[in-house]
Amino acid sequence: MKKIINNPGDVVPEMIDGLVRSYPQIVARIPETQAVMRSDKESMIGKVGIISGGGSGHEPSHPGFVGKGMLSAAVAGQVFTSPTPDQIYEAIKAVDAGKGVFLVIKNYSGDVMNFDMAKDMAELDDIRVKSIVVDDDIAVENSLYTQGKRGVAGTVLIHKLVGAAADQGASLDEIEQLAKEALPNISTIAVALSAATVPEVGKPGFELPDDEIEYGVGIHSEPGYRREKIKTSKELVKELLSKIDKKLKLDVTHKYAVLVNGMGATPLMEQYIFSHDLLNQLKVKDIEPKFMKVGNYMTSIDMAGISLTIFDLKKEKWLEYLNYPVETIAW
Amino acid sequence: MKKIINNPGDVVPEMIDGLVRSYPQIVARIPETQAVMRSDKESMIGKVGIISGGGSGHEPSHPGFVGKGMLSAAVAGQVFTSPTPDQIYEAIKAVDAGKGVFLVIKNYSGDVMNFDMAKDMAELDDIRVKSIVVDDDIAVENSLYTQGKRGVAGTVLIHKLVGAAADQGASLDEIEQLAKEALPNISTIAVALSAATVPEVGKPGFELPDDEIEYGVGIHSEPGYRREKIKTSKELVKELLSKIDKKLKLDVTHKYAVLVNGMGATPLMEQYIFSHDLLNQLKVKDIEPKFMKVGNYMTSIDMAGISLTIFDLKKEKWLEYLNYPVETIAW
Amino acid sequence: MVKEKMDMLTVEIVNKWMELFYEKISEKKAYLSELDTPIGDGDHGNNMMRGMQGVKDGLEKLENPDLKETFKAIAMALISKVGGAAGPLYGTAFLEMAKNCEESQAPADLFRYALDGIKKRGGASVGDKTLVDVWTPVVDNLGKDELVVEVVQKAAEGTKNLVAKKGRASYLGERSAGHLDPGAVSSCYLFESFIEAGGIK
Amino acid sequence: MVKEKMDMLTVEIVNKWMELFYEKISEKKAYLSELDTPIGDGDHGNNMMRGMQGVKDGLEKLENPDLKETFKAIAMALISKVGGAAGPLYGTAFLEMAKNCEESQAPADLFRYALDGIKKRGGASVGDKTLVDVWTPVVDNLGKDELVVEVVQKAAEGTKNLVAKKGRASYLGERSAGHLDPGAVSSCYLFESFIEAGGIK
Ligand SMILES: Nc1ncnc2c1ncn2[C@@H]1O[C@H](COP(=O)(O)OP(=O)(O)O)[C@@H](O)[C@H]1O
Ligand SMILES: Nc1ncnc2c1ncn2[C@@H]1O[C@H](COP(=O)(O)OP(=O)(O)O)[C@@H](O)[C@H]1O
Ligand SMILES: [Mg+2]
Ligand SMILES: [Mg+2]
Ligand SMILES: [Mg+2]
Ligand SMILES: [Mg+2]
Repeated sequence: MKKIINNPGDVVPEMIDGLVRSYPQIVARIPETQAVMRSDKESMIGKVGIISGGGSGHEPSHPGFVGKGMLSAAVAGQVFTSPTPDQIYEAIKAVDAGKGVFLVIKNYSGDVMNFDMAKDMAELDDIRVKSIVVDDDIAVENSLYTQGKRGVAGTVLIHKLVGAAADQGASLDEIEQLAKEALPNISTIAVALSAATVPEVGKPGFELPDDEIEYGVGIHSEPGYRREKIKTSKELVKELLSKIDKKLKLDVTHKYAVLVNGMGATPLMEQYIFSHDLLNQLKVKDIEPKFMKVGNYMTSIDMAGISLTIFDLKKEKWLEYLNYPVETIAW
Repeated sequence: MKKIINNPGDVVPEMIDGLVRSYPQIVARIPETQAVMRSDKESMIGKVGIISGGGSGHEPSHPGFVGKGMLSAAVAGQVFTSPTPDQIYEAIKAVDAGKGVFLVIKNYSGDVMNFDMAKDMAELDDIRVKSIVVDDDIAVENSLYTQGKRGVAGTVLIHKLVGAAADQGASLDEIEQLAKEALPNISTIAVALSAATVPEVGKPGFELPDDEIEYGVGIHSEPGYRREKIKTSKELVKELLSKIDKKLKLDVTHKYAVLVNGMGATPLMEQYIFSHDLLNQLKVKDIEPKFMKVGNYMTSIDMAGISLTIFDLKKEKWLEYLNYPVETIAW
Repeated sequence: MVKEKMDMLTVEIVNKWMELFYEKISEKKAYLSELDTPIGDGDHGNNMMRGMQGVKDGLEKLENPDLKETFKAIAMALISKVGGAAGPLYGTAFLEMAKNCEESQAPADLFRYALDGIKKRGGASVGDKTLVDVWTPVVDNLGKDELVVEVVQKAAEGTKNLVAKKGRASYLGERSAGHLDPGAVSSCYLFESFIEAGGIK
Repeated sequence: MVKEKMDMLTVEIVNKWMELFYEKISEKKAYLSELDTPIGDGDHGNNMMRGMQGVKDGLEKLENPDLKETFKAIAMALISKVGGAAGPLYGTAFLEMAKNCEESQAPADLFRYALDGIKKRGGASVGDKTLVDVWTPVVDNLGKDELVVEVVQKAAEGTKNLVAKKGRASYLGERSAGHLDPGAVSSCYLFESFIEAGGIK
């Protein structure tokens, strides 16, 4: 493992410290926590608070999306480990402006349980808390009998929607409604060229031979659904797009938003080439995205790979929310 | 080599295509070239045009900085290869609004010669063209008898300055003056954990053993000044900062801007930890940057490493230019 | 009668238990993370170590605590230090023991409350390849006064052939079979430590 | 007298020359990029190949060109296809030949104009470890009617021990010594092809 770090155990506090001190005009640390909130506190007055978070290692998620128009706060756990309820609870208290707080949770046992415990704690203080459990990763089949699908890059689009709605004065119930309605229209799927190395572990989550890739991996190097010889960008796009098409039934009469997301070690060069092939293959279906972003939004430390998220914009309002201006480090 | 690409020879055109089609609201391709310009042509009326460019492989540089308030156009060469004069000439013609065009060139033989040839061509059309040759990399000693220092991440700060000035209506001469004055106050130095792999070459520019790093590498995997066993982030910062201190003579009475730049494969996690250590070590000198950015701005394909740029803000105006709003993909 | 008396948990036993569990986790930290690698995210050992360091520090700070305070300190340390899935689960277990230890100090009773809390928090049932697969036979056997180390170890080993239905391992579907569940193994250490600490006669 | 006549460049010779150079570059592309790796950025072979593909395509498009049109097509292809440092340098060389070939068709004269253009464009002098170190002895020897393949090859090999003062290799300082200069080697191929094409008797 070759990384620019100090003690592997200090990765999270040092990273959060570096982030808030580099961008003091946007974010501030919530005292004695690993959570950050907006520096512009006035932007939160009279608004529903929006909190996201989860294990670290997904930078710029989630602190990079804190700021006017998007998240009110983000809580960072240890690397790939959900934050603890006390931390989340502190963030809830810090951003509540009397209108309640909305939690964006990714569907992992740990996140769900820790955020739930924090919600219980906050409710004892009479703070209204609602939440959405994001499960946009279609690599894993949904099922009543299992944990269900994982929450991955599509989470960032949920942040954007609820953040814009909150900034425009939506109520807690309206925000919950918005998230619930939008979520089933967001699908993500990824391909990995290499796995992530957790600093405290010191070696990659799995080994991929020099000429192999894996479809359907998660953002914690959870193994995917198929391993194959490396393919061209065109063929990777074909595989991922066909999965999403199966789920969303892409249709020329609909409007779509697209997020092409680098996993950490994949350069923009490759992300743009992937986007080129994606746009070509969408064009065959006569589809041209109404909104698109390409870059590192929900990473997996130093994993090489890309995820593709498509969002079926069934409501005109959703596109407006995506385009709504924000003041964050990373959107 | 494991990359998300198609034919290695098609990397640049496909990447540029993906970029412009992903962000049509910001950039457009200049027909029949590998150059992109602002889609918002009105933003250029009556203003000096600002053009940058160079070999590809430094994404988001340079097309990611095209947009209102920053570059008017960017010209992309083959990977790590200066663009050709005909392409640069087309870009000059496309953005000239009668006020002249300013070229931001990085100090490499190829770039300097190709941009010079383009300048000659444009002058035949009576377009006034001026330029700056950026040489912020202090790893290589300057000398009258050699090529001199290289242009690296500090170039992005020059883009920002001249872009803001142009947007505010500065004349070609004023812009040249601004760039000339600012340049000697910008110093950059890098450390690499691994070298870049040019797609058409298929293997890294140099091999670094699993536990070694190299100080002073350039953005084309040019070897640096010293190879060592991997160090902690603190120690890397110490080495790089001492070099910059020697050059800029950091002084508590001055104001500074800082750019911590990831080289492509280095995750934000490490960049923020590096920033944490940097801010701590600056604090010992009682220095707190007035402006800071952390992220991938001037990359070297998939190289792992970080560069540190410090800019001595001798003029208040320079800080204003850095903070001036822009509409680009990547600033 | 004597037997029943000896089964009652005391602050001393719980302290000894946590001490031994701390040692076992220190020793097996890397192994637990390794178990968490093929079917998880490779952090279970680190998570538990962080938690047990917190428990150790938390218990040292207490002055003459009663059983409830002791359990509460353990629960709070686990909840606020472990994170991930294991934190809320182990934390809830000890929180339930704290809540109920004034009513009964019998491990059979307390561990049943704990197990109910774990199941409610995580929604897992027996056979889902989680720590529930260790806690359930432990509670059942304690009820029958039959708990021995072999039972605990057999329960943990039994997770190997299961297909995960909860937690990260569930994303692997059928491919999760053939690997021990890391949470089940850490729970095995918990009960081994408990027996070694003299928790049961 | 006869000798002098035979030394005059013709469209046929230049076409043959470019054909042979194209073949040599195709063959040595990987090697040239390899030379460019320790002291450059590993692209010289690819750059030259792109350029010579352009030259080939450009020349094929011409109908009954004269010498000037031929040189101009070569120059334009090199300038617009190669990029990097090599593009402007080789491009300038042929542009200078195009500009001056109506005045003289003697290689000794034309190559001197080309060399002057290269030096002006890039600012390099003899000993700076660039293609100038091959072009200079070529021009000198042509002037003395002595050019043979060995001179060209020796000149290219002579760059090995030099410390680079121009181009990317100069960033390496002393460490640039011990490696052949890729531009010098591609120029060596250029002149080998020239001689093989019957450019000189
Ligand atoms: N919903 C659940 N119910 C019961 N136990 C669970 C559940 N989810 C996970 N576990 C247990 O937690 C263990 C993993 O813990 P850990 O690795 O610390 O957390 P994470 O999975 O968040 O990284 C699993 O081995 C399993 O025993
Ligand atoms: N200023 C210069 N003057 C003359 N020749 C130069 C100069 N700079 C570079 N060269 C030549 O160019 C060659 C490198 O060409 P190439 O690799 O194609 O371009 P780049 O260095 O831009 O990647 C060097 O080997 C050297 O011979
Ligand atoms: Mg975890
Ligand atoms: Mg080059
Ligand atoms: Mg785990
Ligand atoms: Mg080169």
